Amino acid sequence: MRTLTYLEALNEALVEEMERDESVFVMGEDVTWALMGSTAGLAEKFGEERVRDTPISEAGFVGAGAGAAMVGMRPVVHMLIAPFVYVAFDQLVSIVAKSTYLYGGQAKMPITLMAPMLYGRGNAAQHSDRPYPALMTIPGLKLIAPASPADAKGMLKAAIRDDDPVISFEDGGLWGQRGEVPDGDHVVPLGVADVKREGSDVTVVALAGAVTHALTAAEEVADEGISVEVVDLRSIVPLDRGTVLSSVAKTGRLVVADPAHEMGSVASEVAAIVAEEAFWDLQAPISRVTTPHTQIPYSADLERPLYPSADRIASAARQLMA
Amino acid sequence: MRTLTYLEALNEALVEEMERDESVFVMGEDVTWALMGSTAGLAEKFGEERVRDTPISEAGFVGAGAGAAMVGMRPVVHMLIAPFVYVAFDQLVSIVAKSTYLYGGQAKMPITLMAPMLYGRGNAAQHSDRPYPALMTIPGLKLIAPASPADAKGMLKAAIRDDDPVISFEDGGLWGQRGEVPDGDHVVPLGVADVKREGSDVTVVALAGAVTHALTAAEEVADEGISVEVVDLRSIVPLDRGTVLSSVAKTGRLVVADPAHEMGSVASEVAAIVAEEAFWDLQAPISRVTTPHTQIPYSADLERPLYPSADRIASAARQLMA
Amino acid sequence: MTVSGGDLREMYRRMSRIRQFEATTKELLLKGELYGAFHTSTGQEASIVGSCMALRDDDYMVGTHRSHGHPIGKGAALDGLLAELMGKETGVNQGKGGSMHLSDFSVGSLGETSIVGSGLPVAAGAALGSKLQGLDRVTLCFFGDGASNQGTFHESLNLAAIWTLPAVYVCENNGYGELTAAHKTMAVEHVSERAAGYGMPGVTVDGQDVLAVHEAVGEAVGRARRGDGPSLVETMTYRFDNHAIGIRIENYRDPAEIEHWRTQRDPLVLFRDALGERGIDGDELDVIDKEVEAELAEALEFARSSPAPPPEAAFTHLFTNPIDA
Amino acid sequence: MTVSGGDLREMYRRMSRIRQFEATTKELLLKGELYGAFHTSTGQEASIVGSCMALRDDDYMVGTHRSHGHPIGKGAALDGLLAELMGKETGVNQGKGGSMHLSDFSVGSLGETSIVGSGLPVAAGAALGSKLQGLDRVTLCFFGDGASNQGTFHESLNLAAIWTLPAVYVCENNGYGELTAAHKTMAVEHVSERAAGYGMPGVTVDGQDVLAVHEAVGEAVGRARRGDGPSLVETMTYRFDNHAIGIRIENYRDPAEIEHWRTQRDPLVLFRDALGERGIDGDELDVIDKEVEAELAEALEFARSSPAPPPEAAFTHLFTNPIDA
Ligand SMILES: Cc1ncc(C[n+]2csc(CCOP(=O)(O)OP(=O)(O)O)c2C)c(N)n1
Ligand SMILES: Cc1ncc(C[n+]2csc(CCOP(=O)(O)OP(=O)(O)O)c2C)c(N)n1
Ligand SMILES: [Mg+2]
Ligand SMILES: [Mg+2]
Repeated sequence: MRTLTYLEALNEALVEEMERDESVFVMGEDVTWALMGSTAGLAEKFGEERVRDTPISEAGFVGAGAGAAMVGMRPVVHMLIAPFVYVAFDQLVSIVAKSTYLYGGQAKMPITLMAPMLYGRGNAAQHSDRPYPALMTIPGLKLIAPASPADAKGMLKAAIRDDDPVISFEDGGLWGQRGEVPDGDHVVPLGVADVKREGSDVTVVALAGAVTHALTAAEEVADEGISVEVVDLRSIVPLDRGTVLSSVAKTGRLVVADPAHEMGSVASEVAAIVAEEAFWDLQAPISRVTTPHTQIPYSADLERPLYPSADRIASAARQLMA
Repeated sequence: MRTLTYLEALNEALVEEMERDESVFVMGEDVTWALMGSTAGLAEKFGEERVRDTPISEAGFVGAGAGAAMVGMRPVVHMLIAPFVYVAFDQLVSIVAKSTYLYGGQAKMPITLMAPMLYGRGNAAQHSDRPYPALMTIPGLKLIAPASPADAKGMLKAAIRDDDPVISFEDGGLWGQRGEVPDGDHVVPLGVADVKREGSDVTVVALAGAVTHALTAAEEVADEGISVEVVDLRSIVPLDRGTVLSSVAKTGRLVVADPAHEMGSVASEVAAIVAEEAFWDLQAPISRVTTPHTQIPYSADLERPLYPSADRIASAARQLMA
Repeated sequence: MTVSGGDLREMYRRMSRIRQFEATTKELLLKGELYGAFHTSTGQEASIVGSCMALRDDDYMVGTHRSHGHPIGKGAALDGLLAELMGKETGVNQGKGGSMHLSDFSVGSLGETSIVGSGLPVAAGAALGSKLQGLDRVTLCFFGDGASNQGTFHESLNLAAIWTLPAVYVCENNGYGELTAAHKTMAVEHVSERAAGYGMPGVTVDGQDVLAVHEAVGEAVGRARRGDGPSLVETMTYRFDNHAIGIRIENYRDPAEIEHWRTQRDPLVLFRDALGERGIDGDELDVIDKEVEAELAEALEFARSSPAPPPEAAFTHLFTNPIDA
Repeated sequence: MTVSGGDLREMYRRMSRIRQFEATTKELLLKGELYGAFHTSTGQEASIVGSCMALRDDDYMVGTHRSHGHPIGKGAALDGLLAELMGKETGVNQGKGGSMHLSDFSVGSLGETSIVGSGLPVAAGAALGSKLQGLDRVTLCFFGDGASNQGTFHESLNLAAIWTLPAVYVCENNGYGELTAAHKTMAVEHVSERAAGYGMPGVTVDGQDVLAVHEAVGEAVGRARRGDGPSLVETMTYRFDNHAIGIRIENYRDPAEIEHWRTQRDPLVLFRDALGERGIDGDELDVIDKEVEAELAEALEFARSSPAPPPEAAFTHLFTNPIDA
């Protein structure tokens, strides 16, 4: 197996899928220049018809992606930075998510959106959003958040091949992370969580950048005799209840670590599912480690403590064992 | 006390606040014609400068409301139907919700949005949304969903006077409901839930149209010896944790009834809060009565069973007592 | 552009289909057999049919909340449309879309969408898709005067222009967006004046004259098909009914104005006159009307006797490829 | 429009402030003392200052992600701006906004917003507010060539036009939106050509000539203040730095093009020449430059010695009126 960075893994997925299937094309702001890294070299390789810079018209080009998908193409629409999905929100909700159902199955919507989340970098409130919770409320969208190079590649490939709309949230904090990526046509199925570390005392269900922190926290508390199981959710919709529930059945304790703001977070959803379906397994309250319900400030001193960290996850685990 | 319909109560609130404060004005599509009822007679009374029909430009006029608010006006922006907030989503998130914080308190944002939800009427997937869960994920917005004529009037008045953005979700199913409305300057504070019925066995936290169903369900199971306490959440953000937690402390059992789709619903958020903060009070799993994670179909036969009903709430309560 | 006799008759037939479909469904709605937000195309038949008949069968069309007329114009059968309005399993959308979304993909009707302005980007995308596929298909997009004030109008026409897409944007300017007059929502007289900002041709035609519409749209379609890029065509038309059936507010339109359009500018009457001048006489058109009447009666029978969708149908088509999780 | 000698000197001073502020902050960023997405206004000083000096102090201004120059142009003091870039409590935004949002409400700078196109509706609303308040204030809105392809551009200009709002829309056309050339994202040569679609005047001026900008914007401001409605002014300008400091991709612009603008079209050099012709000589301007240098040094000292915001500050200003719940 080779070692790739998260960004290189995304790039490989794009190259391979574009080579495999002529109907795949990429569009977005400055994709030919690969401003966000993952589209590097695509324009040179596949030409500017299939790798297409767009005007700054998010609603327009997301909707155009939907239209192209409806006539048989497989667009990959790069959103540049995740919060710009808000500009295209109605197209995502009313067209991308709803067309298959609204037209009684006449429309297929094989579109993939790439949405890098650049929080924790002094970009302030408008640029630091992690907008998957808002989109989770919209039936008809599949949402993923791969947290390793292997998943980044394998899940993006699965997304592009899927006949439904998939939004792939990249945690910018992971872009530089290196990891082993299986050779060959590495595809990771959507909707399946991954137990990244086994344990018996506390389940930490983690998402996106919080997965790394959860693994660090698990190491930290292992020395104290607390055995943490880390479940990387990977897929937000569909959400793999089975894996979460079996882990909680084993440990009886749950921490959910999610970089989103707490209200309406994936952490809240996972907590609700477990409180509903695995209540009798629980030996302690559920604990959410999230970003508080405030804006993201510019000041680095103010911003840093807001997000889930290994420390916050570790102390949540400790508290459940107390 | 007089008896008013929900729509009449909204109308009174608008008239009174416009009379009280010159900086209040109303805009939206066809507000002078009062297509949605609540703005009836305003144009005649206050003129077309202060009651202003807009083009079909939701992003434009929501943003214009924000700009007017920033220079000292108190706009009431009528969204016609709630799902049209998606069209204006970025303006709501990036400008309306974030400006006060982003500019370090230099900007005030006293804007009110009125957002009627017209579900259950054969309007199909694009027109039937109950979009408060998506907006709950956005710090900086206050969200309310009054479920009685008195609250409709009192909370809308509080919203207009509040210095922060408030989105008022009207449940169209309640428009015709009649109820007593206190005379005089009836203002209901934001952020305070209301115990609409006291009980000792099961807490039903309900929202919007589900409140009526919860009250009916409570009657139904009372005959069977189950005593239900109905908490009308009224305010989604801020969410009155105190009232919810004390009710659960008393009953030990929780049903949350919310017309939203389940994933990321207010029901999920309330469940997560209780599983986190009142775990030791709980004697049974938490139960969510929501709309499943599918689209809203046109066919009346398909649509009707999807929403929370008195029957579904009653059987959830029964199950927790079993 | 000369139109063959056969095509003239087909134009009339489609216009008659729309007119009769709307008359019947409106009646059913008022009687309570149908429901939902119901926007009829009565009065706008020439604009629809003149536009659609300028397309090939394999061309695409995108539409609006005022969805009944468009698929009929594009050649859809009436039975699936009526069954859809009844929420039946045999409806074109399997009972899931209803009045604002009648869409028959088998005739290239890609989707009527009820969020005002939301179809314009989709049309640009369908045109882009055809271009990337090396097909010479054209995508026609209907939208209203009201929709022309949405940001999506701007973004979509711009995208279509810079990418030289085979798209034709047809603005059905019926003078109102709901109850608000078009002249109160824009500071230019014609939507077509906005085309210049995108470097594309923009024309305004009499939307009650099916042949004028057909000619203008035909030219735009030819341009698009040749690879010369998109155009904007504005058809000046009028809806004979209120914005939606059941709205009780009527005072936003001058009764004399309504009367004038209904009596002087009825597109079917005008077309019958034009056809008469071309030697197709009224008797022949009456026969077509009768045939359509029979077709509609059969469609109604089909729709009424069709089954309601099974309860599980509420959950299918959420995804094409559902994943158990 | 004749400009007084005092105003000419003030124009030069503000341009010098922007130029020196950007040089200093860029250096601090490259040294790691500053952070965040950092878009400088270097090269665009004439467009900013010519526009802002056409406003009264109590007029409003709305801006963009390229936020450093605008408030300086409108008259903001440098200390609060620098402290903001350092994330300090004394920053204009109390350390919460940073590089893309430098906004000093005390000089009518209503908010620089970094979502491209998001400021245009806000400006229409501020203008509407002033109109409803019976005040004769004008709102000026800066936006880029790239932003002109957003739907909000269309909706905002239309709103401003139909409501005859006292708004002036100034497009800073620097030829690029990030790395993509403007001519690839629109099919017309000039953004100003789009004004006709809203029934408002649209002009294009040399954005490197501060007096030309001042004249064109001044006319638009006068029109707005008289109640005659909004205008669109496009200033042709250029940014001397990359889109944001730290972006390493450079090959999207021809080096000769950059060289040409830097050496032949520097707005400060051009203005010095123009001032020379008007009898204000270089020595006097050098003194102004020195004064600005001293001002900036003091501002830097102020910013550096200012305290960081306390941890609780992360939670304040979420609401003006927080409610305990
Ligand atoms: C985004 C959005 N805003 C508002 C509405 C409500 N609405 C439905 S139809 C309509 C008027 C549309 O006017 P126009 O585009 O001229 O089409 P027409 O109805 O005249 O055919 C409005 C405002 C909507 N469906 N979507
Ligand atoms: C809605 C949105 N899309 C994309 C971006 C990323 N972005 C930041 S600046 C910029 C280019 C803006 O171009 P222009 O409007 O010409 O302004 P300039 O940077 O040239 O001053 C882009 C695409 C953004 N901030 N917001
Ligand atoms: Mg219309
Ligand atoms: Mg630019």
